[in-house]
Amino acid sequence: MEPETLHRAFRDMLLLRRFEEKASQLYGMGLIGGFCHLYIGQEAVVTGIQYALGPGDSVITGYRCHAHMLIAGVPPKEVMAELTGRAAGSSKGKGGSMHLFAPERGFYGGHGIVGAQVPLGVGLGFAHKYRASDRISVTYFGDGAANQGQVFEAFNMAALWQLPVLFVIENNQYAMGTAVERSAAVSELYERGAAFGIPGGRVDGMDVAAVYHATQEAVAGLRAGNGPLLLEMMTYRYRGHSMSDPAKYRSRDEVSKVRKERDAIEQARQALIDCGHADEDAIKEIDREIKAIVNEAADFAQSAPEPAPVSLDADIVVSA
Amino acid sequence: MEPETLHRAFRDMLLLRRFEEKASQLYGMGLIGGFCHLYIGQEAVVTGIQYALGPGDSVITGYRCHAHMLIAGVPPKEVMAELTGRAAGSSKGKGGSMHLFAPERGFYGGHGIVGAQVPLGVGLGFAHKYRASDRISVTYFGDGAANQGQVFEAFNMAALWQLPVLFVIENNQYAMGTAVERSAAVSELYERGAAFGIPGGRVDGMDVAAVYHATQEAVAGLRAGNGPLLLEMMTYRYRGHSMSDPAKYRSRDEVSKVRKERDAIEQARQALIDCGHADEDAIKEIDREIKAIVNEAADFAQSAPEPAPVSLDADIVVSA
Amino acid sequence: MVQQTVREALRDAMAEEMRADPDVFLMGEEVAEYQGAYKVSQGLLDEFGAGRVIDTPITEAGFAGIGVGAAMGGLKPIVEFMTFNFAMQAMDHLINSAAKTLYMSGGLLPVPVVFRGPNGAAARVAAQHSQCYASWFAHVPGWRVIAPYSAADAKGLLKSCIRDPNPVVFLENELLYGQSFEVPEGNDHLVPIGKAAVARAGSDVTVAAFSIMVGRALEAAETLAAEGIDVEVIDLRSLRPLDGAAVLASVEKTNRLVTVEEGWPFAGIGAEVAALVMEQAFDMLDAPVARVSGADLPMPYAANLEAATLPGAKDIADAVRRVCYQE
Amino acid sequence: MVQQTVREALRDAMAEEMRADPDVFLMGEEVAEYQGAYKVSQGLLDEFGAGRVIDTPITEAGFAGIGVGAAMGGLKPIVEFMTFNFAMQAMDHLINSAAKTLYMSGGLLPVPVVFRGPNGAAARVAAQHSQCYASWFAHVPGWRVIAPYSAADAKGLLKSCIRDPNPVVFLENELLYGQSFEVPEGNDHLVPIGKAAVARAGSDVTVAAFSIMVGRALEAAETLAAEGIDVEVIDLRSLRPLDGAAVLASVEKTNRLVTVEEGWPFAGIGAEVAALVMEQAFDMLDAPVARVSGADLPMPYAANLEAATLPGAKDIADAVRRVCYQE
Ligand SMILES: Cc1ncc(C[n+]2csc(CCOP(=O)(O)OP(=O)(O)O)c2C)c(N)n1
Ligand SMILES: Cc1ncc(C[n+]2csc(CCOP(=O)(O)OP(=O)(O)O)c2C)c(N)n1
Ligand SMILES: [Mg+2]
Ligand SMILES: [Mg+2]
Repeated sequence: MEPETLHRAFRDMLLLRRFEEKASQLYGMGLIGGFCHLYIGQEAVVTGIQYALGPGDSVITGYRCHAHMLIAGVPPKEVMAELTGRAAGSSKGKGGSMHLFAPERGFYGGHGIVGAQVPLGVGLGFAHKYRASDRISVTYFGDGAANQGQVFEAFNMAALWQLPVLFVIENNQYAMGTAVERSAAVSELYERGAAFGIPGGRVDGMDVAAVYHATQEAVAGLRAGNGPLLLEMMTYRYRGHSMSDPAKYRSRDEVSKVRKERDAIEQARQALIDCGHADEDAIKEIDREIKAIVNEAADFAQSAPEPAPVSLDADIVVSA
Repeated sequence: MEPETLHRAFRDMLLLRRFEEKASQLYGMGLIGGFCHLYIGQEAVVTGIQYALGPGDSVITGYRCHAHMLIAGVPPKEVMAELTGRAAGSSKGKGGSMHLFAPERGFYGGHGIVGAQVPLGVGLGFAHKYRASDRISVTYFGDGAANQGQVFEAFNMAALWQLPVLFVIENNQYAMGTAVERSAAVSELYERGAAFGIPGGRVDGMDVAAVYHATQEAVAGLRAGNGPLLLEMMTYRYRGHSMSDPAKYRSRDEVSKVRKERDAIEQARQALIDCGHADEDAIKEIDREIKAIVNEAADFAQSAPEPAPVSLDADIVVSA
Repeated sequence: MVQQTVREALRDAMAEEMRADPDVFLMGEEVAEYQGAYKVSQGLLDEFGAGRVIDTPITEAGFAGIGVGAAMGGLKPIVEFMTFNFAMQAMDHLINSAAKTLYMSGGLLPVPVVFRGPNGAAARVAAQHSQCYASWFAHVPGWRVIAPYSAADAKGLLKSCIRDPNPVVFLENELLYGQSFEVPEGNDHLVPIGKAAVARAGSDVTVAAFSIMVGRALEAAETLAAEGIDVEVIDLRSLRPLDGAAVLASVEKTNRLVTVEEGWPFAGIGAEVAALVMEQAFDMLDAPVARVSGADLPMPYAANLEAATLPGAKDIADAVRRVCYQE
Repeated sequence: MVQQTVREALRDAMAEEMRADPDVFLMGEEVAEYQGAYKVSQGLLDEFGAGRVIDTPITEAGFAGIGVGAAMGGLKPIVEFMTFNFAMQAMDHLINSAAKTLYMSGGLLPVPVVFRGPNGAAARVAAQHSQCYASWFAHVPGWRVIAPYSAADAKGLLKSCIRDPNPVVFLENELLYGQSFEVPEGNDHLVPIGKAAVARAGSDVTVAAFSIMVGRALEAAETLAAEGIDVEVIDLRSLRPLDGAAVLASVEKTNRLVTVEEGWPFAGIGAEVAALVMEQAFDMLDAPVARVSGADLPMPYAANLEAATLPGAKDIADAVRRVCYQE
């Protein structure tokens, strides 16, 4: 990875993390409600992938979607205001943490039903091919979601019709409290497309450069019309499944070992310093900037007004 | 296969075929209604498999289920009377052709929704293991059904829990009008369990001895607790998908070639004669016997009374 | 006017909209090479090619989701379910992905997909193949639910639905496919979503029905006319939005109402119409609203039991006599 | 009597029935090691072991089907859906495999499975996680549909359902899990399926509710008592079979009825109750039946919009005043 790109990646990943830390605080203060699934630990995945995409490509994922919005370029204010349920939120306060969308930036949500986004993502890929464009669809899902039947149905059709879909399993080792070995009879999830002729690979999802390069290669094949591909990103979430999960199903040691040895942001920081592209001061400056952005977003999200009561009846259907 | 077993198989397969031919006639006469899916051509599959099973084993399949009932030992009269919708039918006239059941003989139906019987069959296997018995569950489904997502979900759980389930794909090359290559991105359906560690194999489903031996071996492993297995039976249906399908999606030649070269009943007949176990007269005698049984069943099914109107409200729920 | 079957009318509606808008395409099981399990898509593969008339594997959850995703991506898919019974495997996509997304996204992401196919009982296909999903679908906000009777309405409403920017459930009836009706000529026959029609004007009693039951209601009306009872038959056509105003206007005139549906009674369309009329026109009613519906049981296969399960003109006529106190 | 939360009552019901019958087992997502996503199965893994308390992958269609198959094989599975929203992926097995099989088999193949889990809105979980499935499930014949309010009913009904030879849908409410009630002591507390309860006796107006809305109705009744309106609150508890007789008996006394549900209005439980009462007791009604329900839209996330969507005691009190002509 070019130092400039790494620098940008460090900054972006830091934004994702600080944003989530702030969301966690606001949740604790009762300003965010319902389910709230943080992305902390997985930052390298969306970052490395997004860098390999271009305008017009589409992205879709599940409920753990704050980072996908931010990396697509949606202003943190709009995302945070959605988390607090305000009219200025990206879904006007109607969707909340799990239902973030930015179709004009290629992000199609933000879906709450495990696995459901996978056929949807294949549909987005279908639309690209239908229009004879070289754009692709990136379809994210979790290790738990990888067991969902509709995922296999989607694999089959994506392969039959040679659709430009990059399937990305964010394997963070757990589906709620269930470790991947307890939910999957075989843990090599990247091999699950084989029965349909979909090539798969495993990538170190804590290494933003590895993610970026693997995705670049994948995207080139997809744009060339080689048909769907599956990448399993080996990653880890540091927090509970959602804000209400104390995560007692794993040891503190397990978590701190990953944090210490594989943390994506720390790896990027170290690499930046090692290659001489940044020093400690520059790093601190970035952190200050990011904190300011996140604080501003939080202030905005707390003070922005709730949706007007009349908006209750808006957007149920499009009036033709 | 022992000559005695082959003799029995020939007789049974002939019963299955003649029964279906008669059903076809009754359908033409308007005595059978709705959908009616004939098993003609596939006789070796259920026959070879059933011979390898024992009391207490369970069997489940889709809507193409007349043969599964007969081979389980249900009197042809009861099956035919169900097809004509009479009170003496196996489901008292309430189920019809697609919904035949004989749980006391280990046959659990007769299900109309493509693929749905697969998790049900895994549930039957679950019950065997739960009771710590060595009984197994045979779960039949079609090549079209093999694309259903719930099949993969069921594979995963059967493998995770090491359930005694024999998955049998009756690959008759078509799902309605769709040839298997048009519905499956990869046509090696027996490899579809691999992603879950389920071993699979392909068997000549037109050769009753091959089916029998492959199943015997599979059953031994299942009874020993080795976990689920998948067998793909390569077979063919001579008739349309159901009585209303003119089957224009394939050539007459294709059908007559299979009939001429691979027909299971003809192969069994020839083998019986070749090994000297039966001569043409003995064969003719069997045919006469079978025809008499089938005619009797048809007469019964035509003359048996319709369900009493009061039965409409019976069996909606079990009154506790 | 031309004489057309419902089957032809539906095919023409799709063909005309596909000619007019390259974003419209059709997908489903056996829709292309087989020309549709019930031959509704006859000729479409020939005219539009395999890129726009697409055979799918038997994977309803998957292809319904793909249809919704394609709609999110800006296309206008028509997704055929061989019958709506099989849509139960795709229910989550119909409700959670299609009907709710516009709202969840604060209006950002419309889902212009049409799900269509036969609903309810055909002939002798038993419990798993005979369910009427009208009340389930109409229960849910966020989309349109349509159930036409005549070929003209089938055509005009399907065309409107394909053009509509919202997700649509379009409930056909297999037994009507072969039935012929007068259909206006030309490409521009549209029927508005959300408007009921007076299928027969009358003054004594209102019968509100939809889909195949409109025909049964018209039959009953003929019988009753001979007895001096003048029935007004309202064809609801749209179940969501339901044209409550049309029902109320009729009841204002007749003061009596019978609802008819082939589905189960409990919390059916009839229950909704009855409750609505009670809420909004209690004082107009000269008799309690009567509901005619399918029997409250899974569809049996036997011919006589099936006939006893489904409502017919006689059941409707009996209910009309009852609300007219003419038993 | 002991003081227990609904959560504890449900756990005890399962534990007692599992102790009594070795064929009873529990399966679902996170039911074992995690002790239930909402901690309803606390302690069960410890007591009964991993052979009878079984964590599944996130594959609702698959494990619902396995549960039904195990029931066909003679076991008595309890299948937990983390919430009923996810049961939509398994809808085909609930309806086609569970509810219809006894009938299709002419009585040969009973399916004694209990599907249970939280239904309807929790707090701020938005459209895809907040649907009330009461009217959908109750629409369908072939099974029992239960929606208790109190801990005593939760326990007594769940025990009855586990023993019942039919498939059951048992709708819980997440917001009630932590609420405490008096529960009869001992192992033999059973509540019969199909019987409503009078949650509060009154003479002026009947309010028929179920699940969490019974609490809201009781609140409203207190407010109204102060105004001199004496409300009878009927807790429907069983939605299929629905205890129509209990509602009619109450309306015979009060001549006025308000129905309450948190789900959508169109073809909801309220529509059914209203239609039923009209059919069977038209002349008893001194006012049209009023329906109180959730708003007809996908659940919004924002706190103020969510509150405006769900019916509260105030909405119920307003409806009661309306049917009493006391606005
Ligand atoms: C169909 C369905 N079942 C259950 C749930 C509840 N649920 C939400 S997230 C989740 C775990 C998913 O794990 P995974 O796919 O690994 O993604 P991760 O949360 O780790 O990102 C579960 C069980 C749901 N939302 N949808
Ligand atoms: C979920 C579902 N979708 C569609 C159908 C309609 N249908 C019935 S049988 C069939 C073809 C199945 O083919 P296959 O699995 O190969 O079995 P075969 O009929 O060849 O025995 C279809 C599409 C159905 N019954 N269920
Ligand atoms: Mg995970
Ligand atoms: Mg086949």
